Order: sequence, then structure tokens, then C-alpha cells
Amino acid sequence: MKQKLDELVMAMRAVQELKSGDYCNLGLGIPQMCASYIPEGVYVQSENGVIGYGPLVTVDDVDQADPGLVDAGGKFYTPAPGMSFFDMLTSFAMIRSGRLISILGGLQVSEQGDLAIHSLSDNDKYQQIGGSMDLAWGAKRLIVIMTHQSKDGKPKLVRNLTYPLTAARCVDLIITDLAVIDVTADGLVLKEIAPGWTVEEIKSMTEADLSTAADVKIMTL
Amino acid sequence: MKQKLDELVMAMRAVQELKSGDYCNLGLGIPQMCASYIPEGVYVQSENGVIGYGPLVTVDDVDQADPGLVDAGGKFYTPAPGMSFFDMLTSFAMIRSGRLISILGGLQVSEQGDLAIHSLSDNDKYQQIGGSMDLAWGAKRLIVIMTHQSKDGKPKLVRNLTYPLTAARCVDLIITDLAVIDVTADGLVLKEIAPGWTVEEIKSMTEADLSTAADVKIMTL
Amino acid sequence: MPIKICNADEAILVIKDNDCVAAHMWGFCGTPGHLFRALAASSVKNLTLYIENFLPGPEGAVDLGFPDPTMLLPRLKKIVTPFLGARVFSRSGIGTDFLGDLILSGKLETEATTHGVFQERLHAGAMGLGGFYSPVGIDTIVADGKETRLIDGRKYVFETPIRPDVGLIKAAKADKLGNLVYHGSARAANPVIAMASKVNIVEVDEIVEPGELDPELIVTPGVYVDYLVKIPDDDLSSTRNLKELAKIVVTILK
Amino acid sequence: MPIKICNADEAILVIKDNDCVAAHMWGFCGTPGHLFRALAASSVKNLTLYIENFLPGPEGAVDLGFPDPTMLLPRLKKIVTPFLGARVFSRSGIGTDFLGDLILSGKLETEATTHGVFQERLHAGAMGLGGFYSPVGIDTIVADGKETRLIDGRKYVFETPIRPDVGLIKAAKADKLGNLVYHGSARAANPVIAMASKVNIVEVDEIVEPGELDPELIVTPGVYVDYLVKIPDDDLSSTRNLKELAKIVVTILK
Repeated sequence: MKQKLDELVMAMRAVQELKSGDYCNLGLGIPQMCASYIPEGVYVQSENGVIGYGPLVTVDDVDQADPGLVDAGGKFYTPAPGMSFFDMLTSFAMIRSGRLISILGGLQVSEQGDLAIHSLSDNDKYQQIGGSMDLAWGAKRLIVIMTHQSKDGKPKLVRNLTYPLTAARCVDLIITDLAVIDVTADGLVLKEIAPGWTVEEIKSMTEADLSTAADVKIMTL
Repeated sequence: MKQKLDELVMAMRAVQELKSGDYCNLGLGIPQMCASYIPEGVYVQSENGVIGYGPLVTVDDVDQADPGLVDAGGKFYTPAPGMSFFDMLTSFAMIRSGRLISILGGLQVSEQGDLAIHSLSDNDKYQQIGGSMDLAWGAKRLIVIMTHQSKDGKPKLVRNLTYPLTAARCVDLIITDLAVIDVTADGLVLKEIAPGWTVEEIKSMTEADLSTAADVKIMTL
Repeated sequence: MPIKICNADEAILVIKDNDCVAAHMWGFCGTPGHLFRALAASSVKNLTLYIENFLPGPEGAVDLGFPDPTMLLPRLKKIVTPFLGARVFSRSGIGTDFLGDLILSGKLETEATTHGVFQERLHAGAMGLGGFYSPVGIDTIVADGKETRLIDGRKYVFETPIRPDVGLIKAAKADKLGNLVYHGSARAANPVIAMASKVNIVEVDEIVEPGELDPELIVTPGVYVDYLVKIPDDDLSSTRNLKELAKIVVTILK
Repeated sequence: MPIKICNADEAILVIKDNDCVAAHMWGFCGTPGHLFRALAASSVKNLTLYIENFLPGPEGAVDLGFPDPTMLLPRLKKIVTPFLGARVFSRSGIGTDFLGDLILSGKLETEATTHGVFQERLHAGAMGLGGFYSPVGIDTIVADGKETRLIDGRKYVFETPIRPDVGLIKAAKADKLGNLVYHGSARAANPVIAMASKVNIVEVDEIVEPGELDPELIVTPGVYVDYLVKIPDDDLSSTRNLKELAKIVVTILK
């Protein structure tokens, strides 16, 4: 059963990094899937101005959908005890305060922990920067969830970014569909590998220099 | 009865400049005396974070003194319908927004409308700047209330400030114990004189060049 | 000045050609959709729109009242926004041009920024600042053509204040003095835009008497409000309609 | 990290020699007097105090619980404040020196600023900015020795962010997650200091369960709170005592 992990499993692995008392922000894409697995005592912030909200509204409780309770991804959420609302200036001060753990998606991460989230370029002007640069700069700890390779099989852990930079030297931990990788002062360190895969296989799908932790282990949920 | 106006009368003259729908801030000293004469429909802002509050607490209603309802001068105020509270960053954005009429005291005003409120100097380091520079810079309209001359008989309407600057070209109207003077692009213009005084007497107590309005009149309350 | 309580068409007349207009836009959460419709129906032109964000709605939702900002396009020459929704590239725009083509061809100017920088630029406008050094966006398109500076060994980008001529604000309730309270995360960028703008037009669901709003709960004091518009109960932007729309969005469109 | 609910002496241990500490101080309105007493009783030294404002109380009021900041002087090397109360010059200070003499002689450093600049410097700290250009204080002692710059023909002064090591915060109520609500104009600089500081110690009159505070009313979310101290009911800084003190101030001292 040598399979790449699916997105939900990557999200479930990411939330293992969160512990009671933590505050986090979930970026668009796979990170938002973490919302369903947030541990007890961890509070989620949404950049349009809310922290500590409850589970998302589902088709089964559609009457709870309140047009004023919408998260960054446009999903309706339910209230929860201890939540609070604030304006977006406050929200981005909070995001830049070093008090939130940030979980973002990514197109590429470099050996130095540089992050590229968008394929922004001068000629497409496809401007969806949103809060990603603020989140990457200001996080207490930045976790990136992304597939290990692009759809056309190119490595996403690279020596140097080829996509435009989001923020330099900002990533702390990378969770892919094959591995968990620490970004250290000495470069990328392989900490965990998905079941059925070998260190060598993972290295072969990685462009960046990747050292292996002494206690490298198999990912578990 | 050729008398200089007392402080209360100066304050009463100043509030004639306020009309329903105006918002104002009252500086320390004589301007705070305006509080008792604020016209209906005019709302007072205090820089520690409140706007639209009610009358001050007096010795007769001492039970109303609430340690959370204190104005910029440290006086207790009573609540009023439509008042609101905010933090001091918001308060000073409001003060700089050009939406408040500001009434300040003064040591000197120059021909150009430059204002000096404090005798701050390098060697006394008597640092009571407070919000005066913000209030002078950001006001929709800046009214200065001060005596026409200093205690030792020196003119306070001067060609150029000798006291340290608070803000340049900021004053719109000056109310003294002898006159009401407009600050215009063409210099200071005498608009009103206190009962019993002549234009020439006022000019003799003024160092700044002072022209006389065609419709100069006697101050009334 | 006393605030003016009037209808949207009347209020919107304060907006002149070439003005800078600012608004929050996050789906139907906190978006002044009623004012958007009035502005779209006006004949004003060459506006610069500062908008947080520019998110075209799903086709079906638009007819049901989703406050789609693309309705404003005939009024605009430039959009400054941290987030330009992907649908903008597949939606027909002015005349027969696709919006994406208008942007790619430069007929509609755009400017890249981040949420945090955008918010802080509005705040700088509210405080009368000349500009500030931002730590975010270094060596990215956000910093393109801008001054950078090393301060204490760290690199910063110089960003300038935004001081819109007119803010379009959505609040939940106002009292007759213009004091505003918001609801949930519909607060969002509305208070920041209100503080930065020279003139504000506010749409609300309800207008009450002074004293009915808790003074601790008022987020935007009336001193910032110039025009106050009550959304008609049967309007597409009324909370009642948005609640129905919300259910549809959850069940049908997702 | 989960917040720590503890007493003032325990919380204050997070403050180290040479730290920058920030607090609001406006008579007894919004002033963390309970934490002031704990800090005064500690042995930490060479602090830089960012305080809005430094207002010694009337002699009689101090004994009754007025949170006089002069009690902090033995802990300080520098005070940055927009307003240094006149009484500071007639009050005895460290040892036998008058405070005024300490300041005039430069033994205690001070720095001139304005309320608006002070607030914006804290905000710049909260946003991670490198600095900003302020329109206020041009050609005054506030601009002494600072860079100035013409922007669009207007002169501005370069001001730097304040990022205190520890903020001392006074709020009315907290829930157990550290969410804070304030009372009246005692809100003041407290929320701004809380957002700017790396670590915050908060004193409150009451601690309640999560969910008991209206989410619209919470001004400082718990994410900014590190230590939470309930003021003992019989403490000089308790609201009950301050209410009594307020009456005395109105009737006797004014």
C-alpha cells in the first residue's frame, strides 16, 4: 500500500502540531481542512476579524448560516464560547504579532525556508496575495502543507524558488504527502516519512538538499 | 466699566462658535470651562477615549462619580445618550481626522496663526505636551482662548513666536479677554472688541499686525 | 455637521468623477451591497476603488442578491485590492470585454497589495501619516518600484497612506447620531475604512434613537458618519434576504 | 501558550532588569495600580517605562489608593511619556532627591512625545513596522534630532515603533481565556499597549467563564494575554475602593 497521503490525512498530521492554548490561522486550500480536526483548547483565527469560533455550518444545520458569521474562506461558522470579533486592522496586527501559529499551503519551499504560495507574475497579474505575506512574515511558527511534487512531477522542495517569493526564511515545518520536514539553520531535515516509502525515494523526489534526522520515523496519526 | 473679560466669559464667547451637529475637544485650562456651556446637539470628545458624554459630576451628586468615567482633565463625567468609548489610538485618529473643532489655550499666537501653548525648553524639560500638538494639527477648526497680554503685560499676539512652537499655521480664531480675532490668509483681523474698549487700545496691546474688519462690533453673549 | 439620513441614490451624489472610493467586500459578509447598487446605477466615472476584496459572486448567487463588485466596473478606472477573485477572469465586463482581458490589457488598472499592508495604509490615512515602513512584501511584486530601507539591519518597504474621498460602509445598526455597531465578522474592514475616509456613507438594517446602543459596543462613533441610509426591508441587501441567500449558498452552491 | 492565572507578585517576575515596560496611567482611571505596587515592591532595575501618562497623585489621595507612578522610580532608568505631571517636580523621589532634580540633572532620562505620536508608535510596534512619518511635532522638541522628510510638499518627522517587553494592563473583566472587556474611558491606552507588548500581565476586577462575555464587546482577545491577575476585593486598586476614592476626590481634594 505504497500511496501518497491524501489531503485530509496531511491536514490531520498538521493539527498534531497544535496543542491546548495555541492560536492558529488556517490558509486557503488544504490548511482549511484542518478546521474539522482542531484539538480541544486550540482557537482558530480568521483574518476578516474573528478568533475562537465554532464548527462550520453544514448542509444539515443550514438554518444556522448567519451572513455575519463567515470565515476567511467564505464558509459560515457557528459561535463558540470565548470567541471575539475585531476589525481587520486589529486582525492583521494579531497576524503579525508572533502569537499565532500559521498553516499555509505552498507551491515551493526552498532550502532556506523561503516560501512561494502563488505563481504571481508581471504578465498575468493574477492578484490573489490576500494575507499570505502577512501570515508568513508574522507567524509564531509557520507550517506549510503541500504535495511533495507538483502535478507534473516536479519537486516542490527546491534549492532556490522559481516561483515568486511570498516571504523569505519564514517556514518552520513542511508537511507533504510523503514526509514531514523540519526547516533548521542547517537546512531541511527529514523527520518523518509516509508509510511504505523509503528515505531514498523521498530524497529522489526532492531537489533541495535534505538531511535525515537520527530519529526519523514513520508518520502516524 | 472698562474691564477685561474674565475666564468664564471668554469660555461663554467661545461656545458661540459651536452649533448643533458639531463635535469638539476642550483643551486644559480655560477651554475646559466651556464644558458647562456646550450648546444642545454639540458633542464633546475627551482624548482618553470618549465622545458625547454628559455633565461633570459635582459635589452635590458625588455618588455618581465612577472611576471609569473620567475626562482628559481628570474630572468625573456622567453618561449621556449617544456617547461612546474607544481606545486612545482611535481617539487620536479622530483628533487628527479634521472632524473635530478644537478649543485650546495658548501662550502666544503669531501673525501666521502659529501657536505656542507651552514654555517647553531644552533646559527645563517640563514635558507636558500631551495632545496639544495633535489637536492643533488635526482640528477641523482651531479656536484659541487666552488673555490678550501675559501677566507681566507683554502682548501674546506676536509677529513671531518667542515661546517654542506647538504647531505652525494652525489657529483659525482667537478669543481673548479683549477681543475676537480671525486668522486669515492676509493676517490677523479684529472682528469683535470687549465692551468699553477701543480698536486703538487693543492694537496698542498687540504686537502682531492687526487689521480691523469692516463690520467690527462689540462682543455680546 | 449634522449627519444626513437619506436614501442611497441621494447619498451617492456626494461621489464625484475621479474620486477615490473605499469599501469592504467579503462575499455578502459586511459588504455595502445596497450602496454598490446605487453607485452602479449612477453615472459617475473614473473612480479609483480601494476594496477589501474584489470578489465576483457565483453566477446564480448574483441574481439572488450577492453584492457582486463587478457591477461597479463601468464606474472605475483603477482597482486597488489585496485579493482579486479568480471569477473576475471568466466574467463578462464592460461592453463585450471579459474582465480578465480588461485587467491583462491594462485598460483597467490594478495594484498589488496584501491585507495587512492595505489595512495599515488605511490606518495611516486615518492618522494623517506621510507613510510607513512595512516589513511585509520585501522582494515581491508588492515592493515593485517602491523605496526600501534597512532599519536596524532589517529591510522594509515604504508604503503610502490611503485617504479615500468617500467610504461606503456597511453596519448592522446606527443610532440617529450615526454611532455604528456591527455584527460578527461583518465588522471586518468597515471601521478602518470609516476612519480613513473624508466622507462616509453608511448603510444599516436599522436606525434607533441615541441611547439605545450600548456605548461600550459602538465601534464607529457618529463623528465619522456623514450619510446614513436605511436598507429597505425588501431590498436584496437586507439582512432578511441575506439570511435566505446564506442558506441557498450552503445547500445549493457549495 | 495557555495563559497563567496567578497573583501579581508571581506575574511580575517575568519582568527582567533593563526591560521596556508599558502602562496606561490617567489618575485612577484605567491604571494598573495593583501591578504598579507589585512592581514597586520587586527588586528589578533599569527599566524603561513607556507610560501614558506619568501623573503623581495629590499627596492625600496616594495613601488612599491613588496609583501613583512615582512608586516605580527606584526601578527606572528612563521614562517616555507624553505628559509628565507638574507634581513630579515637588515630590520626593529616590532617596533624598526630588524627582524634578533627578530629571533636570539627567539622572532619570526622559523623552518628549505627544499622545498621538505615542499611540501611533505603539501601534507601529503592534504591526511590526520599521517606523513612520508623522505630521505632528514638526519644528518642535518632539522632532529634535529626528529625520524629517518632505512628502508631497509637506514636512514629516520619522518616528520609530515601540515594542515593549512587558505590558501592564488594567481591564474590567476577563474570561478564563484572557478575553478582556473594559469600562468607560478606562479603556484608554490599555488595548493599544496590549497589542504592542511581547508579554502582557493583566489585572482585572473579575474573572468569568468563557462565553460569559459578549463577543462583540471583547476589545482585547485572549491571544494577547499571558498573565491574568484578579485584584483582591480588599485591595487599594479594587473598583470598590476606587469608587470610594472617587467620592473623596470630588468632595475633598477638588
